[in-house]
Amino acid sequence: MSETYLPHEVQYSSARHQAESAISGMWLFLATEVLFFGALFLTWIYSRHWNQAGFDAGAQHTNLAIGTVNTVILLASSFVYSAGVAFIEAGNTRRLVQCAAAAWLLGLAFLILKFGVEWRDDFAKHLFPGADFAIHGPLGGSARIFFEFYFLGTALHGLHMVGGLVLVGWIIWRARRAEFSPALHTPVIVVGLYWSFVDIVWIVLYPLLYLVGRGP
Amino acid sequence: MTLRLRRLWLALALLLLAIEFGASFLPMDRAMRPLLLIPAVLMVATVGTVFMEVGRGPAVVRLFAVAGLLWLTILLGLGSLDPLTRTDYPVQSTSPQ
Amino acid sequence: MSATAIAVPAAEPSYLTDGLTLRSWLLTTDHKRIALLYLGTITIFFFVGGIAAALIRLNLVVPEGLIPSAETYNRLFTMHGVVMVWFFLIPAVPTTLGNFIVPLMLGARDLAFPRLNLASWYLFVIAGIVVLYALFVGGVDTGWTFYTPLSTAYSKGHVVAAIVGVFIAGFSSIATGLNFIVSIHRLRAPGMTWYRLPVFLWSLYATSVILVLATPVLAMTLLLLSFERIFHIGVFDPALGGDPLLFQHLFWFYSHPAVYIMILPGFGVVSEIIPAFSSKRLFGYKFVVWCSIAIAVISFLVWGHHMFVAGTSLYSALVFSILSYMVAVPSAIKVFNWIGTMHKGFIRFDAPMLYALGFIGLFTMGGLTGLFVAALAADVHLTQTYFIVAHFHYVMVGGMVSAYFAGLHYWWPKITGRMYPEMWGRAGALIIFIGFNFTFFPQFILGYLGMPRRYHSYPPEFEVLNVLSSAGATILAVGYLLPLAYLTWSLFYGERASANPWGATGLEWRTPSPPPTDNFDETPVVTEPPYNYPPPELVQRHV
Amino acid sequence: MSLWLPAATTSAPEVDHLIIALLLISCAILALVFGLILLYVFKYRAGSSIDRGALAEKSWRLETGWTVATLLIFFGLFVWGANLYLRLFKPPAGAMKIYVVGKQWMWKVEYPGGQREIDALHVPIARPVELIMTSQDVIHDFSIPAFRIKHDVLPGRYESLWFQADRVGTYHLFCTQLCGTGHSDMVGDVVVMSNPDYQKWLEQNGASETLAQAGQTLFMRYGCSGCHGGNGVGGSQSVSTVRAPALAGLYGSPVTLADGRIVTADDRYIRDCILAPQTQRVAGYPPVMPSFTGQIGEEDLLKIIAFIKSLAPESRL
Repeated sequence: MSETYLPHEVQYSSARHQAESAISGMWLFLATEVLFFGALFLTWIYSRHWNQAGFDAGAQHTNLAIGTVNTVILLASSFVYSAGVAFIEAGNTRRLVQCAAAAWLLGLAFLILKFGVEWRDDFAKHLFPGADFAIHGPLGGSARIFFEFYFLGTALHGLHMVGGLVLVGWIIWRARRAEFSPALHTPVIVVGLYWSFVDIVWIVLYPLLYLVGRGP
Repeated sequence: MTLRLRRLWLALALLLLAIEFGASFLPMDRAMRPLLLIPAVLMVATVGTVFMEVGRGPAVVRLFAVAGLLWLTILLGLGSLDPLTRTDYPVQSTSPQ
Repeated sequence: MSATAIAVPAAEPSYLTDGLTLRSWLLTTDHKRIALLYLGTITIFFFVGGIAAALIRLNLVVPEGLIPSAETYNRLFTMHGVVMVWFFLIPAVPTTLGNFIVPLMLGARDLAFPRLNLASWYLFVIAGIVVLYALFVGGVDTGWTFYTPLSTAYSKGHVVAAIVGVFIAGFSSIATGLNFIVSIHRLRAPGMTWYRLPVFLWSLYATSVILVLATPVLAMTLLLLSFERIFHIGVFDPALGGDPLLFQHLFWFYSHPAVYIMILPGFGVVSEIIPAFSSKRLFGYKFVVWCSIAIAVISFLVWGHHMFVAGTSLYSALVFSILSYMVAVPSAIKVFNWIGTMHKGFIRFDAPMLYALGFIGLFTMGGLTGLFVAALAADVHLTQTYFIVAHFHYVMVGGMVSAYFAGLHYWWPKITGRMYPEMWGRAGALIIFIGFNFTFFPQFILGYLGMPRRYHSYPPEFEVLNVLSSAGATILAVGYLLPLAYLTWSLFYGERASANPWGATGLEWRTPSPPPTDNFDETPVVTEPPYNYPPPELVQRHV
Repeated sequence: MSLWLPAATTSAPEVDHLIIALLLISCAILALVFGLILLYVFKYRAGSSIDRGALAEKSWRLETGWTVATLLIFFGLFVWGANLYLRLFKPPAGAMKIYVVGKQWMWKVEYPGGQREIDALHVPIARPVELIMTSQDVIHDFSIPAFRIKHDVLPGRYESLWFQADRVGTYHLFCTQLCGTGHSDMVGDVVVMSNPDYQKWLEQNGASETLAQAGQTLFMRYGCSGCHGGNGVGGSQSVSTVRAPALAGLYGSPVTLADGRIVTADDRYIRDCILAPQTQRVAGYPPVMPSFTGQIGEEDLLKIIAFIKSLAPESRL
């Protein structure tokens, strides 16, 4: 291997040393993200615990179809990106670009479905917990809390998605300039970790928002 | 990992999603419904091990992943201990006035 | 801090003389320069918080309060708390001493992510500006704890701006912690096995674990808090269906471990200094190491002890009480190990050692009073009184700030290449120790007698003790101004320092003072355990 | 300046004993730590030529020794503190009830006989007293240092705190949870009186109507009687057009809710029923009761609850 001759920063002994450190750093960052969303999940536990009936009543108004399709989309996106990582390791830059582009488009599809269609519907149905909130009656207050959680959770996840799209876009741009090789492609892996993590957050949010509160 | 094997894992994740989706239509007690999260946890495990390849790279990667999950457990476990056990002593009623 | 004044004529330019432009400082990725940027910033915040503290003590000289408005008083103690906690105590040791020393101790040329390190300083400065804006222009009167629903629905201050500042500072913390953890895992010099790591590194590792895993919870909590304040979402406010105790749980999930973010680096500093000035191996190295890690883990299991009278479930109070006792065990073990280190040593009383001894004494008192408030029934009486104020000041100011000064004096020759005037250093340590006890000991009694904290005015029978405390605060203030004066003086007129003025072990002493930009000419190789001071019987023969 | 605080309840000396024990243990450890430091600092100062001998190499025995010793002491302290804590917060049956509402920045106290006062609490000696506390705005904390007790007072729920005073006198009452600008003005006096004095005080401050009577007036005014019947005898078709549960005899009795839970109808339950009826719906009744959240203040709530309690059969009162 000629990897000792690859460029690396002064504090590392080799490019491989640097690459593994960068990957470890990303994992640690994702651990902080776990705790960040963890606090949100604890909020869900509390909110549901104290307002169970209304909280679940709110969940009935979510759009199960879009939510499920979006979960499929994100799983597929995470899959196809990881295939791209495997391609660059085999030296196939062209397939990496294709895979990353597919992942990027799937991510965009998620955002369009989520915010362009689903949120717009929700607003049209006055499900946004504003002055004209649609759910009245005895359970209205608790249902409002559900939708506060819904909008907050999806918005935070959406922001992470946007960040991910920017990063994946950057990878596509660099890959098209042939900057990655089997020996040097750390950014591809690091961005992939983040992209899959955003998927993981959604996998947890999906039952919390769409399934648990939905009675048969 | 071959692309073919990777596809199989995706299929498994989608199967789990289908199970989760289907199970949500079963009549279930409200207190039991959070069990729907079990397939979700398995999906998370799939994404983590297959797409993120937690098994590859230096050992410290596993350490960080486990640490994140362990601390999440602490937060959710000890955090929900209070509301789940918050029994208020009933304000007693027998008093000769 | 002027770089030109510290120019050292050396064969190789030191990091201080390697580029003298403003740009070379503001865009540096050298961990040593970033440490100095942090040092300057943190000193400013220390004195901002200190001025607020002085005004608080001034107000309490008379029972009715010298400051005419209770509102102003509330803003002052909020400012004191927010600035001291997030802009001094938490970042102090990690970002200054840690940034400077960690790579040197590891035998590395820099931290793992140098640009992230610089970014964390910029985030910190931005956060500081936002918080100072909120505190000075609008004022916040919720206390540093931001309890709901006071902070969300009733306070009229600039709560959101203050929260945004703390939120940004949190990212700076996370970046620092992440950098340290990855560096310690990945950048150890050849031969530097885990059990050869100096305890300072172990402590910063444990600190970073907390920084990295607790801070994100605070971030989400503050986010929810500002959403509740702006959009009235019903997460915390019972009037909207929320639970105010959820806020307290989330807040203390971060803020209790944060106490250990403050004190663990102090443990590390003291574990370096005691062996160095006793010329003896650290007693029970492995115990000290694993106690640091144990503290980092257990500190996450005890937050509920802040809420024994808050209305949580009694069961959870029991669980949190016993866990709180558990976290005291490793701290106690450490104290005994430091004392064991001094046994049969050759103890020298240079300023760092005096600060370190002050740390042990004050921290022990802080820790022991912690037992009072971990005992459930005693806590009911003592919590939310001046007893608590005294308790955590003993730990954080008596303990952590003493350790910070100890470390600053210990590594000052390495950082600046200059020695400070030794006699002044010793005088400073002594004045701080006396002034501190004078200020805070009376507060234990005040607390037992029932004086509540955060009171602008108080019943006249508490006056004598309050006056005593305020009088002590003036001594303490002198004690803190003194190092500022003589350390600054030493930058220009101090004697030049040798590479290892204390005769200490550790890789940082094997490179010139101040170190060259790349730290080491050759990557050092470690062949011996840490603190490999010769055994006493050998030293004895030389005496 | 007194360095000792009066202990004016039956449990206060017990808390003091715990604190004294902690103090003694702390002093012993402190003496050990400071003693050893001073000893070593003197004996092993660099200039001293005392023979240091060889180093003791194995330290694990010593380490385990002091670890186990600390653990044992700590566990003892935990059990002591926890046991007392549970008793401090478990009100005895038959305690006399006094209602406390905290608001920025005053304490409002209401007695069963209808007496009311602000920033003062009058209690008789040698009788268990239970405070039922709630807040109208932010979190406050009701603290009486001489009684060694305190508890946060939260909005939206009742907290209880009990004590049995055994020393006549006037003691401080503090709010110890930061509640805004006037936090340090939210103080008052707790007056412990002998029983005859207390009776006299009650009479002198006698209200025109008791808490329950005032509650009855409100019961009519808020329209509760429309469904629940004039005297809370309850709602059946013969009384009104709407079927609503009878309230007479409700207090203290078990209630089966629509979701199958069985709860005891205590103060908290009745409060929740008024403010959030849908969450506490009684089995067999339609969910028609509106929520009164935001329409009835905390003090009026206390009166209405007192009225409903007064409808309990004599045996339960």
